[in-house]
Amino acid sequence: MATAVITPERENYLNQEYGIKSWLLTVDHKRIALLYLVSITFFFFIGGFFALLIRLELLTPAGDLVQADTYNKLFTMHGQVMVFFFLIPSIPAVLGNFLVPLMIGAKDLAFPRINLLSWYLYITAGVLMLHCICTGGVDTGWTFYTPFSTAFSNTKVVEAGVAIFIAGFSSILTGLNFVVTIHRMRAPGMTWSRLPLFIWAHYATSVIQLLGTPVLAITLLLVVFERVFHLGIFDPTRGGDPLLFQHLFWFYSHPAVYIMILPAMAVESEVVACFTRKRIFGYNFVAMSSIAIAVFGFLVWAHHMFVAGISLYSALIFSALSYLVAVPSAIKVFNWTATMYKGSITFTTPMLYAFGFIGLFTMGGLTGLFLAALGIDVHVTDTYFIIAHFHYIMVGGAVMGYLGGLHFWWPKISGRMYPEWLGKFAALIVFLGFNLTFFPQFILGYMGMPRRYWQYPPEFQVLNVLSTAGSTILAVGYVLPMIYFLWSMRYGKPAPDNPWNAAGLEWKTSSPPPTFNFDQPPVVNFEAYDYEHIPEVEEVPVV
Amino acid sequence: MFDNLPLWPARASAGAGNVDALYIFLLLLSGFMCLAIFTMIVVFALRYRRQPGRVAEQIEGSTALEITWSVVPLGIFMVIFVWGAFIFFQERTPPRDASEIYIVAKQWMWKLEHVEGQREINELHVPVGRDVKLIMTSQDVIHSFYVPAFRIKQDVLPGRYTTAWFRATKPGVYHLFCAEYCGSQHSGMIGQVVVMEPAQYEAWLSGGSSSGSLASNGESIFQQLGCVTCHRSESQGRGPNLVGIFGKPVQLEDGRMVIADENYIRESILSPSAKVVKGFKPIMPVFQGLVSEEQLTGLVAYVKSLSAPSAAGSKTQESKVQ
Amino acid sequence: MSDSTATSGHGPELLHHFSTAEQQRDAASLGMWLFLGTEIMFFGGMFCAYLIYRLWYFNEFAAGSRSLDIWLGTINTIVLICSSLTVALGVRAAQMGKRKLLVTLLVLTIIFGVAFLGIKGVEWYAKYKEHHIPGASFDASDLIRDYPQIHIDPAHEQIYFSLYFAMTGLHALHMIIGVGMFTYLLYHSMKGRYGPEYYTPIEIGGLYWHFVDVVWIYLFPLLYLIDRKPLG
Amino acid sequence: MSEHVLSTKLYYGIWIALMVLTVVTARIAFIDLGPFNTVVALVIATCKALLVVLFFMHVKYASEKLVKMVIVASIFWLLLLLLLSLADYGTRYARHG
Repeated sequence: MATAVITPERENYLNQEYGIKSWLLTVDHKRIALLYLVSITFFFFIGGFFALLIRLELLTPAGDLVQADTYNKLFTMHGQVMVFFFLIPSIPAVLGNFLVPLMIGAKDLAFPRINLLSWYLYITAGVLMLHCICTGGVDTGWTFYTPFSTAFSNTKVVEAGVAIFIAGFSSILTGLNFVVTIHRMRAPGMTWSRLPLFIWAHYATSVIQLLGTPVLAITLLLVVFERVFHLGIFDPTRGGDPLLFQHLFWFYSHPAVYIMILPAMAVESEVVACFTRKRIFGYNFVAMSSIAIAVFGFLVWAHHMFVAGISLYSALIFSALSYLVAVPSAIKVFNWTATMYKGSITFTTPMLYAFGFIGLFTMGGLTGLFLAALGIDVHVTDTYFIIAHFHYIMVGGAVMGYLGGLHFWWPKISGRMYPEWLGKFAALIVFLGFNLTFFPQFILGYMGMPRRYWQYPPEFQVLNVLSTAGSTILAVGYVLPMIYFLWSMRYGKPAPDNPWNAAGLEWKTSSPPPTFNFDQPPVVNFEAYDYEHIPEVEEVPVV
Repeated sequence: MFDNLPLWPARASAGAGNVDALYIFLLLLSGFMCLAIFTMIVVFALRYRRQPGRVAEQIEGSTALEITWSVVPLGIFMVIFVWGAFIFFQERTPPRDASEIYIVAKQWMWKLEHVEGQREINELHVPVGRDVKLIMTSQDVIHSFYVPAFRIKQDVLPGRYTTAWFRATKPGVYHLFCAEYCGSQHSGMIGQVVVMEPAQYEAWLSGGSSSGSLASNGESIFQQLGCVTCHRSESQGRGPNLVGIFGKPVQLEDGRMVIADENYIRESILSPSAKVVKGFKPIMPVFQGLVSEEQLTGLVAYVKSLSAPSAAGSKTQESKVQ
Repeated sequence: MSDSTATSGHGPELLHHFSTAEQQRDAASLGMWLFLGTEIMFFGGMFCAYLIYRLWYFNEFAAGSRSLDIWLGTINTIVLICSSLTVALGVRAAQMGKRKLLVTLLVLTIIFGVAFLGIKGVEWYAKYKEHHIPGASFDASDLIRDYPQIHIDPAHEQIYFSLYFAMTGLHALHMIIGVGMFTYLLYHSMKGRYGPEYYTPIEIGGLYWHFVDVVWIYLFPLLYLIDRKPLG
Repeated sequence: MSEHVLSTKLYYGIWIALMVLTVVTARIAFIDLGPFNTVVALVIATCKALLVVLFFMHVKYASEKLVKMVIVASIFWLLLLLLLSLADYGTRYARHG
């Protein structure tokens, strides 16, 4: 690289142009990533606010804080906002957008304008969703189950459906952009076997986005048509089958879990490699397990429907297939653990999140085994057990991965260091708050407390109080990083190009990178995670 | 012995123990896996923390290890699958002679009817030790019949019957929940299952206000709607003879064979032209929208009673028609 | 693109972040193919619904299919195939730098496309007159009268027509987008933007058009030809 | 990708084949082949689709396998959706029998 000396005036993607227009009309993947960062953070706190209200309502067995209808809208919109407006775009659209071109040595994504279009689609969908929320909201549950959503709910189902339909296209375009970029834009020498595992996981994610999302889109479109024109495709009184809706819905919405968790696994591999100073143990297996998850993830959807009235035989098939998808996830956990063996481990904030991720994802994954077991699923499905399970995956997994990744690449993104001690403190709070919130819900679930309950029998109260207490701690843990990230943008220590002494092309350019990413087009003549050839610096990196 | 631990609900059905056994097995397995992984992480993190003068040792990976930790878990998973499937199969296969209870769910209540004619709302009385089969439908949205103490749950769908069964083993009062979100008062759609000693149950049964058995109610609906003019017990009727058809295969006009189960009878009443019996014309009027779910329940129970040799319903039918 | 920095070797159509024209064209082509893969799944959701209900309600599907105008359906298939030919020839004309031919072929394509939509409109209007549009005014009694040999449940007939309108409607929407796209391409062809050096937009526009044609190739037998054999 | 410029003859040939197949499939639908009517209609449709994809869309001449992979993957995923759904619908009421 041209220089290692940090000069704040150096031209980079942030200071090259100023003004609102330079942001709103940008085609630079890094700037679009920041646009996404701001918008998904906004929706994250909206969804989080709903979550807090839900937890507050559940503090007492009686429904005394909000009305039943309000509560139903709260959990519906919490789910829809968090799933479609935060989790699905979170890592791909922010970190992926920022890093995929940098990691493969490209100047930009293959279709910069489509990338911007995808953000505008997201914003259109978001505005529509906000409008829907502000003018009364929707109460179908994020799953839109028919015939409730098509014939019974008198809330803004159409609006929410259209919003998610549009958000789906944003997601499709992001995935399309990544696949083409990874195929066509790699720097000379960047062979498939040299790709960072981050890229492999994002590739797998994109495949799911491309092939799954359209099915959700058409399904929601049919729901909207059915609601408006009373078609009868999902309405049993007109000969339709409500289970068909569930099949189509889960065909996307199960793989959608992998859209959320695969990118977190992507972050995990980078962080673990960097802070153990090692090549990831079993690179090929970790890479292939991402692809395997993307494929197997499509074979298991009906395990959400074991008690819904599907045939016994198909329940058997889907249960067996569900165990198949557990194998590649297990492979990843084992490989990350093995990577630590004989490493040289430092406990930075991203690494703390990585530890948290492995722990929580392991627990989320293992409880998935319970749910895939037919006999147990009958008892625990639609209870708090399943709530706890998927929050362990989506919050314990995906959000921990997202936060870890944000800390890891923050110096690259902003050119500033965040306060490390605060970072560690927040990571600890998130971990503790999370477990206190969601662990009691496993027990609640097995005891039989159904999900989506506004009021509940009093014997469930103790565990609910614990959970609510945890959620307030968790909220603090989430607000902290937002504060100190904002603070660091102005007051943080200027970041060196490679603060973690990490491998990977993104660290070989300046922090923040120039608009076209690299001063000289990079040529790759080293393997991924080439820590063997990166000498350790004497002092432990910025604490 | 664990009943007082708040880790699981009361175990009050024959199947509950099986579910709990697998659950405990999985808890132990998961506990072991967590312990193993977390111990390894902690030990590695401490043992291999960054120290001056020591560099990380690069290890490429190990195919043997990878195969081991893919195949061994897969083997364990298959054991869990078979175990879970076995329990599920039992849960889904009601004993042939189970006594039946018809359930109609609606926003936001459970209406339950015993074959003997007792009707209950949000409350179900059953005796200890009897196999009980639930035949359920919804008259609006999807609900789900969930009794945690029995470890059973089954979605209740509009437009068709779904079934579940249990055999209560312990007297007591247990929660009945709606587990599928169904609108405003979803969390109010709860009730209780009262499990009684057989003697108490008989007392309860005789004490209740019953207006005749379900089948006999169905029979009077059968008369009222004029079904009897075509469905006669001799074969010359314009509609098929219904005596003895329940549970038997039926040859259809288009060559298919179907089993005359509850869903088939239901469909044949609501939408008769869907599956016309061989040798008959599709002349039966459509009853979709003309009969309530409760009336349908009665009709189905009546048609079923025509196939039970000892049931009182079939005798009265024969005597009346002949 | 305002921000394309012309480095050495970059032609006027080469965007800044690609290093060669070939890389750019390959990227665009792959992008369109992936989009078409997405489209397959988009229609796939409806094909799934179609498959299930066709198995369940074959009689009603057969009757609904009989009530469609097979002549107009066949003619429309032929119109689309002709448009695919003109598109294929158009790509070839662009490759060979025959600008006038390209413009003519694009005009023909647009005409075929509009003709298809027009005929489709005529068919839909006929269905409207027959009260076969799903919704409050839906009425299948004419079908019950016309096909006494088939047992028809009006509710199930409505499902056939729901899927018919959803599938042909979505297809027509794709046609409209295609016609719009080709009008754009026509405009730029007339300005001479495309030639042997740069014809990627024509090529990927063509891919899209052919795909829409392929969808129709399946929709035609699935909707029109379910059961046409003489009624016994 | 498609540097290959095909001859107009080939295009017209494909076009004629497509027209013939269209007429054939419309005519054949009126002949009673029992359950094979649907099979024949779908086979003809697949032939037509293949002609369009291979020649009009130049897949036969694409130099790399990637495009073929995209097509195969999409169709594979569509079949997953259809077949696994059928796994339910095909067996839903069968167990009483």
